[in-house]
Amino acid sequence: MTLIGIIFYGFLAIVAIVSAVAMLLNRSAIYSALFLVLNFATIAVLYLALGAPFIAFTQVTVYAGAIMILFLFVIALLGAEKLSGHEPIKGQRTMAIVLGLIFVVELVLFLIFRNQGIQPMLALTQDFASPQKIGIAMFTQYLLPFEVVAFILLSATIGAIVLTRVEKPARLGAARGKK
Amino acid sequence: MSQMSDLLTILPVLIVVTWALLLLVVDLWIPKQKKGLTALLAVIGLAVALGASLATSGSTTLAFNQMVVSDGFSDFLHILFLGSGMAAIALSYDYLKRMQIERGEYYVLLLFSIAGMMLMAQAYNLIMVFLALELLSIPIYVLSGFASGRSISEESALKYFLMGAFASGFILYGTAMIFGASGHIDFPGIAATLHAGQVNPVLFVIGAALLLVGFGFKVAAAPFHMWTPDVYHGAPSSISAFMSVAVKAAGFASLLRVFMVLFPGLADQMTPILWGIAALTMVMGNLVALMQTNLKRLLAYSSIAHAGYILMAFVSYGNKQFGSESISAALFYLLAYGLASFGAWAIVVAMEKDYGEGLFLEDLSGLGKRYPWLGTAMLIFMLSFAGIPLTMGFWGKFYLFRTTIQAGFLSLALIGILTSLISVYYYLRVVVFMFMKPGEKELQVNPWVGLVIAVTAIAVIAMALYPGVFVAWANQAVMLLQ
Amino acid sequence: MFLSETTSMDPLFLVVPLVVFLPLLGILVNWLFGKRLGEKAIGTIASLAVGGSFVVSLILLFALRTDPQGFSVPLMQWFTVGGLDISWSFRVDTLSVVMMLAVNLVGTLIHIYAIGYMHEDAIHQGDPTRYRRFFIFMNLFIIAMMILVSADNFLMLFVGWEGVGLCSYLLIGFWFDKGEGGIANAQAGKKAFITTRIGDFGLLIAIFLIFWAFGSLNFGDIFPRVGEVAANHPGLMLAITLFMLMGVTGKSAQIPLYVWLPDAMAGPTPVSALIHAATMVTAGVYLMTRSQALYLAAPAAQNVVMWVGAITALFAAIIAVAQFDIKKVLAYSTISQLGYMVAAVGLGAETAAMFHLVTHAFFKALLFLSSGSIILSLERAMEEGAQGSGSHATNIDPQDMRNMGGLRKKMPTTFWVYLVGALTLSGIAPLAGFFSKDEIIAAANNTNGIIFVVLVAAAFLTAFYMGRQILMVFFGKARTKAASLAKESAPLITVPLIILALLSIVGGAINFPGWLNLEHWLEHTIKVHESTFQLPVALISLSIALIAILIAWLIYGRKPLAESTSKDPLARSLGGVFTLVNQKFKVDELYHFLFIGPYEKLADFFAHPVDQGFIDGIANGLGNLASETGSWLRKLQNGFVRSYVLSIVAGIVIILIYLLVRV
Amino acid sequence: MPTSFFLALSAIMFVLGILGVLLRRNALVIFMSLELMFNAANLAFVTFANQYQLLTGQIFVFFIMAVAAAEVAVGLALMVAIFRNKGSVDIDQLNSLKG
Repeated sequence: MTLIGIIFYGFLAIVAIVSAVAMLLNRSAIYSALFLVLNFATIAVLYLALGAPFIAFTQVTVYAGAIMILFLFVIALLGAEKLSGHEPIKGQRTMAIVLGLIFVVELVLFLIFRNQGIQPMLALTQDFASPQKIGIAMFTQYLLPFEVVAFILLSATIGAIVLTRVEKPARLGAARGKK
Repeated sequence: MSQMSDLLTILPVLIVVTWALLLLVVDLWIPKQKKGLTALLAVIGLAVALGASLATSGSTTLAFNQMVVSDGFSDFLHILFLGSGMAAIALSYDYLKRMQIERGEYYVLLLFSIAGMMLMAQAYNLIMVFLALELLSIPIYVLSGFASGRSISEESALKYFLMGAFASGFILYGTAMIFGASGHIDFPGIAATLHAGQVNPVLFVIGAALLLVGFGFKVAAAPFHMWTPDVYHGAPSSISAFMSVAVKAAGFASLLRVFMVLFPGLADQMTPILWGIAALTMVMGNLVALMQTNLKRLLAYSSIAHAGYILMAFVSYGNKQFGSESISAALFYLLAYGLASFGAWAIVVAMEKDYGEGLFLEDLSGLGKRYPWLGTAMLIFMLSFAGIPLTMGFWGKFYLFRTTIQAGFLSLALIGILTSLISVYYYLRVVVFMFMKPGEKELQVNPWVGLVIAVTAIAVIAMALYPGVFVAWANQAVMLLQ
Repeated sequence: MFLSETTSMDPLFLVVPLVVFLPLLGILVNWLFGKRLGEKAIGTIASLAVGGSFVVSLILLFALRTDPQGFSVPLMQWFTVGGLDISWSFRVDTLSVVMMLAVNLVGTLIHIYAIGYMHEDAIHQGDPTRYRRFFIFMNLFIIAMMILVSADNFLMLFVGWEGVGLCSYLLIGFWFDKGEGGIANAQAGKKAFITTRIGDFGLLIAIFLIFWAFGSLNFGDIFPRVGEVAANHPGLMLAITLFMLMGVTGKSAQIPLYVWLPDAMAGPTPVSALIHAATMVTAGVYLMTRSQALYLAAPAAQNVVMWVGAITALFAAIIAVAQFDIKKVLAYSTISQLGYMVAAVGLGAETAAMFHLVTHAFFKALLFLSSGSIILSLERAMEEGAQGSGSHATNIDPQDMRNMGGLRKKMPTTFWVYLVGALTLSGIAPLAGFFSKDEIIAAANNTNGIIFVVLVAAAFLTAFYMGRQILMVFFGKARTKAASLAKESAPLITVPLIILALLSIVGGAINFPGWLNLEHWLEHTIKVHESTFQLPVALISLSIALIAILIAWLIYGRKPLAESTSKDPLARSLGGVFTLVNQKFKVDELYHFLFIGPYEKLADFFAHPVDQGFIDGIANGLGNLASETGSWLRKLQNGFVRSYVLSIVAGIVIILIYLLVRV
Repeated sequence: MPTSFFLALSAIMFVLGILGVLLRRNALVIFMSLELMFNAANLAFVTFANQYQLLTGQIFVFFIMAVAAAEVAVGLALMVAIFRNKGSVDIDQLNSLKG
């Protein structure tokens, strides 16, 4: 691995982490969403490096594109509400940060220092994960999961409609009117 | 490419999802006042699936490139899930009408969720486990928020959703670690790699721990249980009933499958953890249940406590000699718990006045005298929960404790016995309120709800006379599993 | 294994399931048709059901005379799992048939008595609709008791054991909406249930341990193998027997779990007589006798049993001296007599224990039922008095002996039978109690001097408090208007009393010294030590009893209580000691302080700080400002999703720390 | 570049996601943090897919994305419903169920 490579990956990692932290810290939901998009895009580049072009593009289109746009729509719909930085649950912040730190130390200890199976990243050939190969696998070996995903999406659609369709019973509306 | 035999393997699931799709369309032509028809159609669909499940049971087959399996274990659970689905619909029909939240989609979503559970019992690949879990969870998120406009329902849905997605994150990360440790994601592959000693032990352990957290959430094991009372409290009671039985059973089913594959390599590390979780769950669930005044919350904490008892089976599974016995004990316990639980929740459904109201223990006052049969049924359910002899609950505890003691975990069994003694207090308190306090409350016992109460009450007693038959059934389920 | 036995079995044995099914039939008939049948018919059906059971027991007795070694009669295979093979099968041997006979005989008489008693009681309590329920519960009790004594394995025995506990609970709280504050009866039921449940916990552990050690729960598999297993696991027998003793102290009301029995007097009097004096409470003694083989393998446990029994006998007798409630005196006397039986088992004199169990069933049932007759007639008189004068001034406690007096003339039959019962209990020759109690004291004389002294002292107190009771109730002048208006009860009530009195008189014959019937009878089932009649011991105990009665007469007979409010003469001389004894040495308060209070606090602690403030606990562990804790706790009963998530994260962090250490 | 580099990055992102859930009060941002956790898992999958040269890992990631989309639909619908009712998506105001 060349020095340039290290700098390149290091840079991407820093961008990813900084954008995640920025999402976490920013008080405005819109900025949070935008930082998350940045994070997703960075990860997409890493996917490319890891030999997963198809996943990288899906990441950009589905995640950064569709999902985050959906978020932005909803934020726009609800009126970007700004909550005060006040923490109502006492000790939550301290505990969360302490536990988070311990957790990350644990994970890093496990994944890197205790992990004997560390291997260098492989440079995979272009057609290892070509859309064609993935498509074939998806319709042969992974046919059943593919179909199941279809049902998940369908039930989510039904669910979203059920939850948002305004259909208040008359009595309830009257009761609320009285208040 | 899929073949006839592949489709046959998942025939019951296919029936359920196809039926759900048809129902979704048919429902459009069913007028608003006649949604009972949708309910009826949904039950018929489940009955057909049950028939198919019984007809195709008895063999072990893999299908779809080893994505799913059909064996005694899945047969057992299919029957449990389909049965609880029918019971849930029986509870829902009149309830939804009274709460003015009747909509055809309710039943469609319920069917999708059941299909997810059934797949979960059949999953033979971590991809399938995850997807089945989502197929079962997403409709449940929606269903627990189904009482639109009622803030407690929406609150419970959002709580459940956020925490459920959080737990899904853990399951995913755990799956990634298992994949990283073994290079496989299908159960036979993982098992083979494990057997050959080629796994990366560190990644493997951490993956198993993360999976445990995710499933621990689904089955409401302490300290991952805190969502349970809030969600059961806010969700429509018919859905709470369904969650407390079927969703929990699905979580355990998956946990059993996954751990049966992973456990041979992990017994040393995981058994103490499971020990701690089981003990904590039993203690937490039972002690906090003591202080509850709302019946729904009481049942929620009781369901946490029962999850703790079932987890004892995972501990005793650590002793290889008693592996299959502990699984069959867990299955049997699930059956016993599910029956009594549905009965008790049916009574909650009958009691509920306006949405979420009329559910305090005081509201039970005098019901035993006014409705002696109902009171007797509740007595039976509570006795079964408490594990008092002549009920299924007793046999469930008996087998569990026996296996646990035989496997050499005497102290855990003692904790279990002690906490179940404590539980007698709050279960009997329910009965005391019903029979010994004066009160003039009315109930709305719809015939279908009454049917659920009657069937479960009779089953709890009648099946307790011949526990051997059902133990044999559970044993058979395990036998084919291995 | 059953098959070979069944082939050579006298077909008469096959009737044994009827002891359970006849009462069941009674329940069904009363349940389904009772509403239309009327009170007399309900009572008759219930009594016939138990009477039928008694006849069946007699048939079994007859069958056993030719085949005394006994048989196991399988009804059906219950279930087989792994090594566990349980069947519903009945054990017919000399021991179980003795229990069946005693329970069914006394039970039948009490059922007949209850026909009259409950008729009046239900009217007095103001809810005649519960009449039918009473008899259903009573028959249910007989069923459970029959399952208990005829069980062929520990599991079936446990089913019966729990069943009688349930019935006891139901019947103590029978008038659950009555009693002090409308709740006292229900609370008494609860207390009995919870207290005995603690004992049951011990028994359950014992059963688990037995299964673990023997791999079976069948009596036939276990008892012959005790020696071999005891040799392999020396400590195990001790554990099993001690845990079993825990169960016995609960059900048979021994120290320290006796506290429920006096409160159990809240139930209707026939219940007190049948369950809390004659039959259920003896289940513990029966269990230990049945498990004699286990106890023989654990001499240390036998010692413990002996001491528990003897101390209970003395302790309860002391308390009985200072009670004023007529049924409470009898209740403590029951505890004391059960102490004798338990002590006898500990002394290795199981036959004596069984002998005393049977005679005690006769005379204690007699005493309770007679006291019920007195209470009823006082209640009747109170109501008449109230109608006559139109005032409420006659509202007195009909169970308080200070409100009685002079009933000898008013209720002659009751007086005579009560006198027989009291003398029998006091151990006056030649009544039944004399022989049975004497055999226990003689066994103590052979074994342990201190125990002997303790038991003789208890015998002295027994005679004294019975003398006190007779004198307070029947002699002197009527101290209240109700007592002066009391009348003899109806024949339906007095006839069973007379029969029981006759049984108390001749009951000693079943193990008459020199004749030794019961001993030879039981030796087919358990190990029996030949007991000898010791004349000096008999004389000592007889004279002690006579002296006690004399002293009672000196204190209470010469100068009877003048008013219902006047002080007990003993209280005048003993002062504070008497008050302390009257308050039962404040054991209930002690238990409340030691167990119930802290338990409630603990539950509260777990509910609030630990669960909802789970995070708080960790924070404290990390040393996060104790001063904030208070305000935290309130806020942390929260419902916040993020706190819940925090507990999940805390869980996984702890698990991973553990794994870091382990892997 | 060793694969552990990517694993470490994924671990850090996973924990940052958890922290977001723990610290933020806006339900939408909590939801975004959940997406971050999913992404961390995806990164780990793709890394392992590279290490073992197995397509399975990548396909799993594709499925996860689809499921995430489904969850987003339901989750956002829920938040819209709650916003209609309460006028806020502050998660801390949703604590009427407790005890």
